[in-house]
Amino acid sequence: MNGLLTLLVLLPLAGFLVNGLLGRRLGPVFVNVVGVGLPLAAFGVAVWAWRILEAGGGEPLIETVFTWALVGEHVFEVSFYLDRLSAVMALIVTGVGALIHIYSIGYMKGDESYARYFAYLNLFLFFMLLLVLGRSLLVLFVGWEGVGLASYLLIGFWFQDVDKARAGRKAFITNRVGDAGFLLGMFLIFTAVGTLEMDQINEAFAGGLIPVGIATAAGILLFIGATGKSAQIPLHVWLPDAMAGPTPVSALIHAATMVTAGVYLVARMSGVYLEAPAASTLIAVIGLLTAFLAATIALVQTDIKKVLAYSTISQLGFMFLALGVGAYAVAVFHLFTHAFFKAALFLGAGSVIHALNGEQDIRRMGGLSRRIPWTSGTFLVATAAIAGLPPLAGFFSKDEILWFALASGQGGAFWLWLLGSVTAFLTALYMFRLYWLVFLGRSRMAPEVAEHVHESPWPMTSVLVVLAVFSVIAGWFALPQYLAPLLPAPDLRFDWPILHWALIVFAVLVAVAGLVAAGVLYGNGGRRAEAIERRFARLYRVLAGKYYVDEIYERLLQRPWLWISDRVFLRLGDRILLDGSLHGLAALARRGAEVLARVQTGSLHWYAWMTLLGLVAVLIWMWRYV
Amino acid sequence: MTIETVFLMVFALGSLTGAVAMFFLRHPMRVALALIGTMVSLAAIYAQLGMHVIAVFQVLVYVGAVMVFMIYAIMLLDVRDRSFTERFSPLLVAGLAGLLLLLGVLIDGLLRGQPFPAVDVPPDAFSVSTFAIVFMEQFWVYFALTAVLLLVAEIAASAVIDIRRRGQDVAAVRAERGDDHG
Amino acid sequence: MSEALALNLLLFLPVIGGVLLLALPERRADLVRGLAMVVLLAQLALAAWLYLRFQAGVPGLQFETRLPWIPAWGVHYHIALDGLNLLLVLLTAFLGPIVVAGAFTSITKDVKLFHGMVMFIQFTMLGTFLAQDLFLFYVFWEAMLIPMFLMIGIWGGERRIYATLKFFLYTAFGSILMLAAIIYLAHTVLSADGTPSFAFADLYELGLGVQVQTLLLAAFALSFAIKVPMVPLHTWLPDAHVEAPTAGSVILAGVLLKMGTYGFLKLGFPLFPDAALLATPLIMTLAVISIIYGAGLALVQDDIKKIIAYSSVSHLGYVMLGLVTYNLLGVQGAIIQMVSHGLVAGGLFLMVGMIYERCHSRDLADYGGLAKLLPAYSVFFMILTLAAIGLPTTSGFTGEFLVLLGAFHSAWPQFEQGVSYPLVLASLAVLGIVLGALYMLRLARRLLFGEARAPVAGLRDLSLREMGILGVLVLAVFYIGLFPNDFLQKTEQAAMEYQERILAARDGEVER
Amino acid sequence: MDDTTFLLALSGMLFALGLVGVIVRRNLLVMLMFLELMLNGVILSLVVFTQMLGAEAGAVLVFLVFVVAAAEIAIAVPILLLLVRTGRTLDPGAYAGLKG
Repeated sequence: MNGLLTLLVLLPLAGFLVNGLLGRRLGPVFVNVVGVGLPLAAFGVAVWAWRILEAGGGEPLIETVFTWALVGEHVFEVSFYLDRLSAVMALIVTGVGALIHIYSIGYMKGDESYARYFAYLNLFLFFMLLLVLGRSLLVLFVGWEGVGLASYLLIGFWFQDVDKARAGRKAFITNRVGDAGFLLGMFLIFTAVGTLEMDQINEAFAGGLIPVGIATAAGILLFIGATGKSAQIPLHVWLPDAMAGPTPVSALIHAATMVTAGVYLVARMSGVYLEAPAASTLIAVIGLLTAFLAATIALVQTDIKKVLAYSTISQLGFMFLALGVGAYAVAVFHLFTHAFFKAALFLGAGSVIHALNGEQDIRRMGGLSRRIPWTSGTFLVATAAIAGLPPLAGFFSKDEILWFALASGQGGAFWLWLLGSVTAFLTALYMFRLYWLVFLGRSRMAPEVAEHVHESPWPMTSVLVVLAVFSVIAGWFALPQYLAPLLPAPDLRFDWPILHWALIVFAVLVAVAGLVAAGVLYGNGGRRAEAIERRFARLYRVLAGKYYVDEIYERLLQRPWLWISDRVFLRLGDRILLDGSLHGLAALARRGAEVLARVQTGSLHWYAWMTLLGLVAVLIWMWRYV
Repeated sequence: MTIETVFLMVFALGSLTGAVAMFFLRHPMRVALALIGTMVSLAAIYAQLGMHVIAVFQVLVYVGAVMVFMIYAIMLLDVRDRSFTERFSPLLVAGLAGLLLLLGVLIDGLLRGQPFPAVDVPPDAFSVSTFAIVFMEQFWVYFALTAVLLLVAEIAASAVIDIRRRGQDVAAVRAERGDDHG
Repeated sequence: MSEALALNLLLFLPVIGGVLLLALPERRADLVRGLAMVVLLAQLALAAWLYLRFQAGVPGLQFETRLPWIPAWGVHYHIALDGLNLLLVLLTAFLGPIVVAGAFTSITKDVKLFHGMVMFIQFTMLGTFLAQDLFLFYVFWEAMLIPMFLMIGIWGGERRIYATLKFFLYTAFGSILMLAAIIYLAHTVLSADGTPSFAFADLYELGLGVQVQTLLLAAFALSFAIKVPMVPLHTWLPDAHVEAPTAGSVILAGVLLKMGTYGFLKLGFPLFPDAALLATPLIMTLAVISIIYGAGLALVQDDIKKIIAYSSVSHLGYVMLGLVTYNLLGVQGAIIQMVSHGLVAGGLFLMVGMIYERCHSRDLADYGGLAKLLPAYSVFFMILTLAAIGLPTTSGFTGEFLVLLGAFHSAWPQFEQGVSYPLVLASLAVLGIVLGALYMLRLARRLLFGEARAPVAGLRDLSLREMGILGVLVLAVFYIGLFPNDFLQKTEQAAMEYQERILAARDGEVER
Repeated sequence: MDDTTFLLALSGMLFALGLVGVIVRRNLLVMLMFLELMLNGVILSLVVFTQMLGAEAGAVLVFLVFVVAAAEIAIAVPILLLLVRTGRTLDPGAYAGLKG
């Protein structure tokens, strides 16, 4: 049915426009209907489109909307492309998105700019769908920057607080750095291939027409864009600060959908990366490094949302590890499962914060499981899922990643698997630490907070339950096989099923070890953990300081640029050199005039003498030279 | 060395001494007399050259009219102020240097000048009659014009003076009345 | 009515308007404003009609009028529309009514003279764009300075005398060199084919030696570079903008700055192709320096108008970069960027004017949290800020994307032949979009977010008139952002000719 | 050195002395007289050339110069009188303020 994808994309846009313009005047109920109704409708359309896709046997649906620009023989078209990969992404975006919208009704009740919140959220869905369904890199880039804008607006939603506005700006600038890399990659591909349509690009690269050098360069540049958006090592600094936004925003944008855009990009452009082994190994290494370092930082964080933020960065690192070793389908599978349990965790955290009336510091929580049972239950399920305990979703996807990290023919290596397993252990450790400190043990809550802890209203808890359920069953969808025709699994270096099963068992043991270690360390109020922290005080300070990455950037990038702009460009360049020379010329003219004026002394004798000199000069000139 | 050259030399020397004397004489009247001496020597030179009309007019106009008028001025402005006590201006040395420079240039000019092609001059070229004929036939127009211009200048001058005087009278009257109201 | 006649009417409409203005009594300011609005709206309608009638893909000039003006020197009154000036004429006509509407409340002194000046500026600017005769071009080019000089001088801020003198002398100095070059050109044309002619078409065919071309290009380029402004010659812009009244700033940023780049596009490079090719690395370097230098300076200013003035330097750096790429993407991107900057910078200056009208302060430190006090104002300000950053779906993105793509597209083959310098410059230019985001968001954060404070209490939000103006501007920005194809089709033919004229000089064949 | 060169030299000297006199002497009246001396020097050279070339027009021209000289002094002296009536001195230094 032509126009379906366009409808899917335009629904959230309509939500943004209607709420943006009329929302304030027509009251929260109208905002709820539009703000939540349209994403749900979008989810329905997405499911319908997916069924059509399946009915057509996986044939991609292509819809050309209009020609954006026609320059010479270069054609830039705005067209949508639905194949299995983008269908999965669209379903996640609209599905989890709709759930989070429902959750937001409860969470944001009573906020004075209620309509604006839902308008921005719908705007985000519009741009995310544009990103996911776009056929050409240009449309993807429009969605790419659009979600950057939406996250900027939503992080700085409570703009009265200067820090939140500054966090929003930091997020946008860091994303923008990634986008600069993305643009360069896009230009390179355009120059090499001549078009920006992603499917044609994959064919061109697969066809071997493009030299490896260009493929590697394009791969790395696009990866820079991905690190910006998916908060990998060099450009991850913005995600922890992005927690300044409302919690549902963190859940939707900074956990489930936007940050996975980078993963989607690399998966979609698998054609390029298959031709560029160097780029793939770079991705794997950076992904793993990010995963490991983020996990270590998460261990010592005291703010509940910061822990989850670093956990997201770590899980994204895992996905990039999978992409790096060529297991594109597995990465998307992990993305799929991660969307559910991470959204559940964040919304759970939101519910905890809502219950404790804004308290976010886990050192002043504890013993909440009895007070807010539904939240604690769903949180436990999600924690188990992310830790990778067997029946749940996390176990299936993470285990696949570790297996391909070891065995993949395209760059699989033992140390990748080893560090991956250590990170898996750390993941289990910090997640259960979080659970232990927040829900179990003695209550360390401030008295006035403690007595009116209340369970969240039903819209919030119902969403939590749904997400918890999906966190369980998500693993059972055999997504890698479903995406196989599109993203073939890499050929294995060695295929010994016994080793595979052994690794699975080992992975479970690692997860359980993590759980036990957390229990031991943080069992009775975390006293034993504090002892260890005191002994390794210096290491603890480095981890707590997040490896001082922000300070390094501030000193290496921000301050020099400000210094150059102010001292070199403004003071030296403009004021002294340019304006100075102008004023110098003017002064020169004025002083010259003064010197000449001194000849008029007023004395007749002087004038006569001047006349005599003039006469002499004329005579000499006349007689000698004429 | 013909007799004429000797006479010329004498008169030239006369005019030069007069001119140089003007530098040193303190009282303007004596300077005026020295100048008259110079002018008369010049008239003599003109006569010696055969330009009798010019010589006569030189004496008549210059000495007669110009210097007399100057002497009246000197009589009216008999002021014994600083210009009397200090004869020379602050630029004395500069002036003398200028003099040497100028003379040097003039002499250099003269020495390098090409000799003049001799033109045969009829002996009575500059008699009174030829002067009168030439004056009356060709050039009377210019002199008539000059005369008219001078006349216009005088009328204008008197008109200006008249306006100014009447203005001053009115101002004077107003000043008196002003004092009453003041 | 034939199009050529309409074009002449378009040009002389402001003059007629100016004359009618004289008839109105000075007291009746509203009548004066009404008439000015009517005349300029008529001009806009005419320009829009001509735009629609303009056929894409037709080579050469359209709606031409060519009358002998000074036969002795071969000077003709020769005006016409072609792909290069079409959009700029439309932009000038579009900004006219906006400027007058924007100045309803801010201009109270000498209202009649002010609107006379606006008419005069419109007339001279349109003249410069439409002129196809070098002599006529130069006459309008110089005439344009007078109204601008008076507008800043009379209705400006405190240091207006210094600012307007600096502006006038700077630009006039540049033009004198150009005059010398024109005279030389006229001289060579005379001797070349006997019949003296100033028409661009003849001048393009003039095969001058490279050495001569370089000198002439230097003279032309200096005059245009001052107008653009390119970095070393830009110090007049911040002063002129800070001291100019809102209307003056909008015209200055909206159209006057485009004179320089249009000069390069129409006259500078096509007339002297060999010299242009020699000068390309230099101009490309200056363009990228302008981008980064402008972005840097905009970051450390505390005066809002100066921030936007320096952002203009940065944005026009992109335009210059686009011009020297000599491929269709870059050149058409440059033209779109010119129009986009006209709309965005014009809009931003209007908004600064509106806040200045309310609070009489341009210092960023006095403001904060306007989003709370003036919600409608903040929405429009945020949209224009995003357009200035070049966010997709806005016109800023269309311009920047095509320019950067063009720059990369022309730099890559050179990189493969070993010349890596243009590629480095193209990458630095892409870095520019980050710097752009840096200073614009700093401005937005300091102005709109944070705790609400403003020098004057009890601010009232945008009036209907102000919202109308900004609404029209924002619609135009989004239209060019989403549907630029129509504009691109109409300018493609002229851009192709420009490109062929220059590349033909290099290697004879045309590289698309 | 025939007569004409000698007389021309004399006219040059008279002119030079006149000019230097104006520079050197302090008294305004004396400066006026030196002006007259300069004029006489010029008239002398005019006469010498007229005599050499035998041009009657030269004589008429000399006559005109006399007229001009008379007119010139007729104007110079009254101006001087008015000037001195206000400045009360003949020293040109006192009138330096007139430079404007």
